[in-house]
Order: sequence, then structure tokens, then C-alpha cells
Amino acid sequence: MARVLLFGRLGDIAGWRDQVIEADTLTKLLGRLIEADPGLGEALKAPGVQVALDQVLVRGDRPLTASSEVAYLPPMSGG
Amino acid sequence: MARVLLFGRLGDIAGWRDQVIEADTLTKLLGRLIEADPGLGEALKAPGVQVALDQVLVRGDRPLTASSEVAYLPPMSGG
Amino acid sequence: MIQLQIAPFDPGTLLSAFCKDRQEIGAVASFTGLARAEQGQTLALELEAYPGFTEGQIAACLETARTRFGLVDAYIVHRIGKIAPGEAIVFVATAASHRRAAFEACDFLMDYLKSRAPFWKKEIGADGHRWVEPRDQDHVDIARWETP
Amino acid sequence: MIQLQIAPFDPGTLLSAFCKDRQEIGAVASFTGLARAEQGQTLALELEAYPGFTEGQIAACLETARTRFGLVDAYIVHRIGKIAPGEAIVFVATAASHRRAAFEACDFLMDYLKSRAPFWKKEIGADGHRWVEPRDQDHVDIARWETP
Repeated sequence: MARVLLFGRLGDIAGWRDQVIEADTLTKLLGRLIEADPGLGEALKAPGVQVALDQVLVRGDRPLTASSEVAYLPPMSGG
Repeated sequence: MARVLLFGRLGDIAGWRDQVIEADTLTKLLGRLIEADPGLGEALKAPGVQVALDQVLVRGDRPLTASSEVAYLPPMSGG
Repeated sequence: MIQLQIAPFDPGTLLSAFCKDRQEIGAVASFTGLARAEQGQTLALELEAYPGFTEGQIAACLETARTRFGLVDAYIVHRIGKIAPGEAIVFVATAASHRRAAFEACDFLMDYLKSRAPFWKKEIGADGHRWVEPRDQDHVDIARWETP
Repeated sequence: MIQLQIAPFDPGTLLSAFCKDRQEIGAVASFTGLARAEQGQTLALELEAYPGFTEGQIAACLETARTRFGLVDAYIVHRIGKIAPGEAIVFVATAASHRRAAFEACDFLMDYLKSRAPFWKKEIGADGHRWVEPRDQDHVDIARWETP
């Protein structure tokens, strides 16, 4: 289970920016997001999208706990 | 005749910063300043001292009129 | 100090505070980024950050600047939320003993903030909105600081 | 605008005025030079200018900066007379469409002001005074802008 945050265009595409989703790994979480919303799935797999787990950028799969925070970050625009 | 201005260390050496002196060319003016105060004369001939006639930097001799303003500028320190 | 804030700010007030009581610092450089109207094409900007994460990433960059340029102090304020044309988006001030260090650190921090910092920016125009990404020039600017 | 003044000034007040009502300018860089106490060794600075001539020379440099960097506007305030440690000596702000131009123009103007502008600076210490000349670093800094 994880709190999932979507930023920038990803939030617009999904129609939400903050939601709790049942999943015990990052890979399973991504699968669930793709299944629920193929449009969002496409956007999440686009180049340049980064994943932060508990505010730390990560690559590859990671286990999730009930208190995990997963953020999907599209290319940053700068300030 | 010219109004003579001394800046920076030159004013300290001479003990004055602004004086009217009788002379009809820059060369004669310098001669008169050296004659009156050899210490100032040394300082005026030191490398890096520039001369401005009516607020324009000049080199070599120039004629002076009653309304001429001659400034001796030691090396500039910047702000 | 790094501060994200929704309310507009006056860059001069920040600079005054930053310069105050500095007896041994010779040099303060600052940069203020203002929202451009683009001849009426841009009605507003909307900036999103990831609270906590965004400040953390900026803090890491600031730490690099401290070491690299011998920076004594820095002050970074960044707006989030809706920003009207003419309003300040970002303010960076840097303090160092000499001006070269202050300028370079300020320049470096701005290049980072404009190209790599975790912000997402939406331009709101008369005919809808669009998400902005760094300009090519921003990538060129940040690349100047990378050792070959 | 170029201004020599005897009275102390607050750099933030100048920056606020300079940033005000700029709808189409994206970038404002500034530099503030502060008088250092040098651990009590410097009691005050005393700066002399040649009124009229000094502003004219700075104006010529500003014109170069306008052309060279595509500067839109600039504001230069320089103290003359006696300056206490911690007080601002010089303030330069530059406005341009993009930050690279604003930074470079500000940097260029400061290098000029610190090495070539017609000012004569006296450091007043506990054991007398001395006239200051540009540091070697100032000559190196200004040389960066000369085309080979």
C-alpha cells in the first residue's frame, strides 16, 4: 500500500494528484496504475519520468510498506 | 590660466585639491607645479598619472584658456 | 535559507534583510526572475513543487555551491502557485568575500533552479494552458558547470 | 541611471524600485559591494570621485554593456565620501530578457567599476590611512572581457 503523488502533466492526465493505492512493490503499483488508466500508463512510461520513493529518487523495483510515499515526476520545468 | 584639480594621493601630497594657476599650455602648467613643489612634481611624473583637460583625457601638450579645467588623476582605485 | 511560498514577495525587502549587519562580507550578488506577460499571451504562470523533496534537492545544490565557490551565505525564495506577469518568481542572493565567488555561485544556483530543480510550470494563456519544459538555452547554461 | 551620492543607501530599496512594473523583463541581476571591517583594521573608507567626469566614464562603459549584452536597463549607485564598515559602497542592477545577459552585464559593469572607474579610495585604519589601488585579481577580472 502506498500514497501515490502525481506532478505536472501526470496529474492533469489522471485527473487526480494524490491517492492511496494497494501494492507491495513499485512494479506492481505501476501495473495497477496502467491497468486502471492506460492513458496515465503511457504518460508514466514516457522518457524523463522519474520515481521518488519516500522523497528519494529510485530506479528499478522496490518493496512498498503501508507508509510508503511514491511520487511520479515528469521532466522538471525549473522555476 | 587654468583651474587645477588634484585627486587621490596627489591632493594629500600638495596639501590642496583645487587652485587657479597662471599658465597658457599644459607643459608650462606642469613646469610651474614642479617649480612650486618638487614633491608634487615627482608625484605628477610618476607612471599611471593621467591628465584630463575639460573632463577629457589627453596626452601631450595642449593650449589652455582662462576657462580651462585641468585634472591630474593618479591611478584609479575603483569603487 | 530556502523558502517556497505562495504569497508574492518584494525582492528588495529580501535583499535588504540579506545585506543587513554584514561587517566582513564584501560581496552580495542577487538574481530576481520575473514573470513575463509575453505581450499579453501569458495571463499567469502556475508553479507546482513537491514540498520537502523540492527544498531537499535545492539544499543539495546549495551545498555544492558552498563548497565549490566558497560561498558564505545564500538566500533562495521561490514562488509556487499562481503568479501574475510582472511578479517575482524566484530570488537568489549569495554572499562571499569577493565578487567573483558571489556572482558565480548566484549564476550556478539560477542555472540549477531553471533547469533541474523539481518544479512543474504551467503557462496559462487566453487559449488554454501548456506545461513548460526547460529551454535549450537552459540545458546549455547548466552544462557550463559540468567538469569535462 | 548613474548616481554618485554621499548619503548611505539601502540596496533593497533600490532593487525594489528597479524591479517595479516590469511586465516584459524576465531577468534582473544585482550586485552590492559592502565595506568590510577587516576584523577592526579598517575603521572607514573614504572615496573620492571627479564629479561629471566620473559619471561620464561610467556612462560610456554602460553604453558598451547595453550593446554588448543587449541590456534593457541598468541602475548604478556609488557612494562617495566616508563609508563605515557594513555599509554599501556600490549597487549595480541590470535588466534583460534572459538571465545570462543580465548576469554578464552586471559582472562586466562591476569589473569596470572596481578596476577602471575614476574613484580614489582611502582606507582609514587605527594607525593612519592608505590609498588603495586595484588588486591583481581586479586586473585579471577586467581582462576577461577583452577580445584577444
